[in-house]
Amino acid sequence: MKVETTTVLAHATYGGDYRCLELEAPGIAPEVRPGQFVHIRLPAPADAILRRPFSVFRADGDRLQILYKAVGRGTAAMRHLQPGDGLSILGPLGNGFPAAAADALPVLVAGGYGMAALYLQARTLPRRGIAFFGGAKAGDILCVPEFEALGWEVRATTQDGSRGERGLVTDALDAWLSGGGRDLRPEFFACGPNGMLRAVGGRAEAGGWTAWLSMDRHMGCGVGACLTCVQKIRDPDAPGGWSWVRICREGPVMECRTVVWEGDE
Amino acid sequence: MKVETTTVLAHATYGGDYRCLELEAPGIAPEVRPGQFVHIRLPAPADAILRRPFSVFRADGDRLQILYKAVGRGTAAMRHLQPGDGLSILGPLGNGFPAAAADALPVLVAGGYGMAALYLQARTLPRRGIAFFGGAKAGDILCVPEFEALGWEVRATTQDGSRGERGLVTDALDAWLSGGGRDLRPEFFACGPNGMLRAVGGRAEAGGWTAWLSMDRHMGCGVGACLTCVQKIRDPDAPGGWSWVRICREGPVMECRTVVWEGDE
Amino acid sequence: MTATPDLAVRIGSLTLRNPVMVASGTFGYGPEYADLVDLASLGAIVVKGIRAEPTTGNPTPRTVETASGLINAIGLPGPGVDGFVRDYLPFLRRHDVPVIVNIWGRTVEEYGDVARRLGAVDGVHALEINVSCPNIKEGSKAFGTNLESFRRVVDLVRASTRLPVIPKLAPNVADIASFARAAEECGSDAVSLINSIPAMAVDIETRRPKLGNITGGLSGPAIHPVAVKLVWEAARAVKIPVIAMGGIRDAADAIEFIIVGATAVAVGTANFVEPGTAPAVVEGIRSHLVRHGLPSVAALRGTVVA
Amino acid sequence: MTATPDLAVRIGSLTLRNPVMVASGTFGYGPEYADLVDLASLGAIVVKGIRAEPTTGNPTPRTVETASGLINAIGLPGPGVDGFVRDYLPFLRRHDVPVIVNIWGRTVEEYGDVARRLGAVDGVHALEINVSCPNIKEGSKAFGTNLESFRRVVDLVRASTRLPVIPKLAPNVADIASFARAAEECGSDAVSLINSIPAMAVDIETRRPKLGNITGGLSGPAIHPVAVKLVWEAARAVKIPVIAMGGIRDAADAIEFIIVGATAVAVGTANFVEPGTAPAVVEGIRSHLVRHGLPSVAALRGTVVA
Ligand SMILES: Cc1cc2nc3c(=O)[nH]c(=O)nc-3n(C[C@H](O)[C@H](O)[C@H](O)COP(=O)(O)OP(=O)(O)OC[C@H]3O[C@@H](n4cnc5c(N)ncnc54)[C@H](O)[C@@H]3O)c2cc1C
Ligand SMILES: Cc1cc2nc3c(=O)[nH]c(=O)nc-3n(C[C@H](O)[C@H](O)[C@H](O)COP(=O)(O)OP(=O)(O)OC[C@H]3O[C@@H](n4cnc5c(N)ncnc54)[C@H](O)[C@@H]3O)c2cc1C
Ligand SMILES: Cc1cc2nc3c(=O)[nH]c(=O)nc-3n(C[C@H](O)[C@H](O)[C@H](O)COP(=O)(O)O)c2cc1C
Ligand SMILES: Cc1cc2nc3c(=O)[nH]c(=O)nc-3n(C[C@H](O)[C@H](O)[C@H](O)COP(=O)(O)O)c2cc1C
Ligand code: FES
Ligand code: FES
Repeated sequence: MKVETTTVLAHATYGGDYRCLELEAPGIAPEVRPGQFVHIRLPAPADAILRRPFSVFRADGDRLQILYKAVGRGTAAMRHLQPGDGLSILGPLGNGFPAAAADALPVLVAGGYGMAALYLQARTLPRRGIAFFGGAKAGDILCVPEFEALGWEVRATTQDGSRGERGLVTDALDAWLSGGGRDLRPEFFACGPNGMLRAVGGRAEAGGWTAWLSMDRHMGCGVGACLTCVQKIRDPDAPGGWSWVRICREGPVMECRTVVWEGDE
Repeated sequence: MKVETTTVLAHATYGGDYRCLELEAPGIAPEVRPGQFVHIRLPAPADAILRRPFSVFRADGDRLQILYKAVGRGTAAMRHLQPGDGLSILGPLGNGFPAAAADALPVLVAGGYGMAALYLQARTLPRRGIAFFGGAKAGDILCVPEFEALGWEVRATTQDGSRGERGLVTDALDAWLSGGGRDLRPEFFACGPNGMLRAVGGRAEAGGWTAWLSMDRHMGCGVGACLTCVQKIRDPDAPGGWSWVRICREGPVMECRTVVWEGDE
Repeated sequence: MTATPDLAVRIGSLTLRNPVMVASGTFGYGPEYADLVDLASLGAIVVKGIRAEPTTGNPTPRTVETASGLINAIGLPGPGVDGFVRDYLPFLRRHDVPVIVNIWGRTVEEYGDVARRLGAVDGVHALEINVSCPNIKEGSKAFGTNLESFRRVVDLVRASTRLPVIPKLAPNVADIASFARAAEECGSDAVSLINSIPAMAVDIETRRPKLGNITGGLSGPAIHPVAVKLVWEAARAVKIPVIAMGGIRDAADAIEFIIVGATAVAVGTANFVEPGTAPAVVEGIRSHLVRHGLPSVAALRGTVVA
Repeated sequence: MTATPDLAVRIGSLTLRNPVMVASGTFGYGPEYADLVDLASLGAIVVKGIRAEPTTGNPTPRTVETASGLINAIGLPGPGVDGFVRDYLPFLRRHDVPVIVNIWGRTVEEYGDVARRLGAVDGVHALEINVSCPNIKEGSKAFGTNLESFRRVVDLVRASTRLPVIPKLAPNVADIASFARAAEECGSDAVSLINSIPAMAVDIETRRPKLGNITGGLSGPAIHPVAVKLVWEAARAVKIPVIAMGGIRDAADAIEFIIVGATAVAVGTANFVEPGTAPAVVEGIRSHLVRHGLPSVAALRGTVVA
């Protein structure tokens, strides 16, 4: 973990509403493990003081890439970054994905930037399985060529049907499971909206499989100091049967059985 | 007086540390009188909330130009403005310079952005006189070709002697005055640092001439509402013999006899 | 769905056509912004603090910019009651906008005197009692943070006028609710808050304070979250209307105040940045109400889920 | 001109090699930033608030960003005295840095208990008494804004330990000097201020507070000018050292605190932005002293021209 002033190497629209930011980060890029993230100091607006967390999409040698979408003031300002600009990042952060179970079929489930967040894991996993990508519309389905190039079968689902099946990613997953998937001993690696993670976790728990969920929580420090990003997990020894983990440090990847979901997630 | 979202037409280094910002301002530019200023809403940094005041250098048709130097965070950020960008300005503000006395020789005295602030007046004055420009170094002497093109004789002074005479602008002024200038019934129009204005005002008062000083005060609203920019003036009717004027509204141009200078100015 | 929601609000006997005022000291006495803002578009104009006599205010520098904020130490210069009535009231009377005069005094008695005299002239619609200006060295400062002197001022002003009276609360107290309740008990028609928060800045090279008055009051976006907290607490403590201010930049900031219980809001420092802020906030509130299918601004008031 | 100015400062019996600490709750218990910051470069580390028992803290969301600020409502989760001694103190003992433990309790007695137990273990160098956290619903809140309960807490802590004790003052009081003086009279070795300022933010679409705890405390650059004012007042009121915090981003902000009278400073929210802030502030202070020909940080203290 370090703070590094990186240099923007490239910055271009990527697909849909996403942009790809490529950074020269010789201190951090070589250390990144699949599922980890970096905490970026925004160049602007100056009144937005916190860093912003982003999963590492690719890390090759001294370079790393992130894929991001402008959703608020900070990410909107990031769009003005240009090659040559300096950018302070803190990382790599978080636990990352574990190695796959030897006897299971890896199944990836992703929504939104989750496709980027799973790429390094998809590249690292010893077996190629199946990847379910979901989004509202065609533009939300990212990285399909990259995953296919790695040998993954990608199944896309969109809510408006503009790409792949119409429906939710879990509809496609359910269809696959009942169409024989459950006999393949799936092990899930998922990243996306909380609702999706919870649904994937539910399927895994019901089937007795393992699901690794990369969770998204608002963050302050990113290193475990501020206790902003906490998530309830099951803890039989704790009063009430739960305790907090810090998603920035003990996460972002949690096994589904440990997670205590709250009412509206 | 209006608020207008102008468009940046051009933005380039001008000379020395100065840049020239040209704006398409059809609502404001045609209204500008010599010595007035505009109040610019900074595009960044977002935590700097106040507008910044700048004299109008040139106003032609729908266009206006300002010359500025980056001295702090706000002006540093202004340097990133690019043609096509929108920029909110408020103006024209202030009283501006009066018409010249019929029987006097106009004498301009300027330091820093004062050269820009005097240009419209130099263009408007019915007679051409002499212009004294002072700065620390050659790069601080601006707009000489523009003034010469209008028919003005420009005498430059720099503290390091890198352009014109070595010394202060008032040294050159004094030499001119004693070399016959005082017989030409000078009327001064001055803009520059407070010390220079005070010195010019002192010469004028001593000689019994008129000096119009364009003063620089920190500003809040720019329109007379906040009472930030106040300057003490002589006021025999007021208790203590002085009262405040608002430099943004009753100024920035003050006749030297009215000004009450404070200890460290 | 209501296409034209009802924006009117009442402050005592006064009805405002919309809940968006401009805050005292940030809009002069009316003429300053009249070229830029249609005064008739404002819920009310609150003029700069007025005391009995003309006053010169503090030495310069009087303001300094800070991170997302502004410290001011203007020191309440002004023309006094007579000067205000003579120089500004005729202008204001010609405009269709309720005029709230922010009043202060160096003694309790002066507050009463100012209230009595302003209550007797035509064209003043309410009085905001400034007991909380952080920039005056005399008694006034303590009036805003000491419950007893606060009551004395409000009682006397109440007794001196039939105009609606609106004590303006100081933010630097441990328990804002007790001041809001005291104001209500003394017969106030509303309370307004927050005044700027005592603050200071020093030039580290010269080691001089950046304000002539040494200290001043912080306003602007920086203080907005502090104001929201205090308005929420005050609104829960009293039944009289709460007029909220502190760091409003846009309609969202104003709506936040209304959701935590404010009846009306005032735009302050933002006037310096965008003179058109207040009318834009009115429009923003209107469209928020339409979008949420609310018939009136009153229907939004105090709806915070907490 | 002194090439190597003396940066050491004393807080009671404790000598710090430089005046720059990290503020409680913004640096964890030590290990969190150890990869990024050489702990031995810090004047002291102030760990997150500790009470007698393990505590879970507030529901999420726990922080929200505002204009140049951050509102937090973490709610003082922590491992309790035993957990801290077991899980973190061994790590801290291995580092050459003074450890100041921020303590709190739900009752006056608990403060005494925590102080007594932490005073008895090796590796704790001072206690900061947190009577001012805006995010706890129990008694603690009132301890910081009520002079009588404040005295009771400080008295008991003082009686319970021989370690230096440092009450941390609440900013939301009308008269900070009276709290600083009370701390001094009760035998405190220093006071620290400011804690975050009570604040709130509401999502206008859902009308829900943006913090699980509804309200929280504002920190960061937004509050710096408020902190400077309060530190100036506190430092003029007492002879014991004042430890200043609130919105420090860089050496200039820290130097401003020292000029108005602070003996030491603490970096808080800025740690989240730039973990290297505290060491950079140390270097910045050093070069400021050299540039101004000052032999020591003590020579800069309280030099404000006011
Ligand atoms: C571990 C992790 C990995 C992430 N990876 C990616 C990625 O690879 N690509 C991508 O586009 N986005 C990613 N995100 C989400 C990204 O952090 C947010 O989109 C971003 O913080 C929004 O900032 P903003 O200023 O534009 O939004 P604003 O809404 O203006 O931000 C206000 C505050 O809310 C926080 N915030 C807002 N949305 C989110 C969110 N979804 N998650 C966490 N904090 C949020 C911001 O960090 C900031 O503190 C990731 C989040 C986490 C926690
Ligand atoms: C009537 C008038 C006309 C001016 N015309 C010009 C011009 O034509 N060209 C030019 O380069 N500059 C001009 N200035 C000065 C210009 O306004 C400042 O350089 C600018 O405000 C600095 O902003 P900053 O954010 O870079 O500096 P910072 O120091 O970061 O600003 C902090 C605060 O101080 C104020 N401030 C700082 N320096 C000055 C200053 N010299 N005068 C007034 N306020 C200041 C800023 O407005 C801001 O409120 C003029 C000033 C006035 C009052
Ligand atoms: C320059 C300035 C002058 C002010 N003058 C007064 C005043 O005369 N009387 C008063 O009650 N409040 C005065 N205030 C406080 C404002 O009315 C308002 O309460 C405060 O600024 C918070 O709102 P804001 O953050 O929107 O500015 C003044 C504020 C500023 C910035
Ligand atoms: C996330 C967070 C947690 C905090 N936790 C504590 C705490 O446990 N005890 C305490 O006394 N202060 C706590 N504080 C307050 C800080 O120590 C400090 O007083 C305050 O944040 C002002 O400094 P800053 O503006 O530099 O952050 C916390 C602040 C933040 C931002
Ligand atoms: S973001 Fe600070 S502990 Fe996780
Ligand atoms: S800048 Fe506000 S009155 Fe002049």
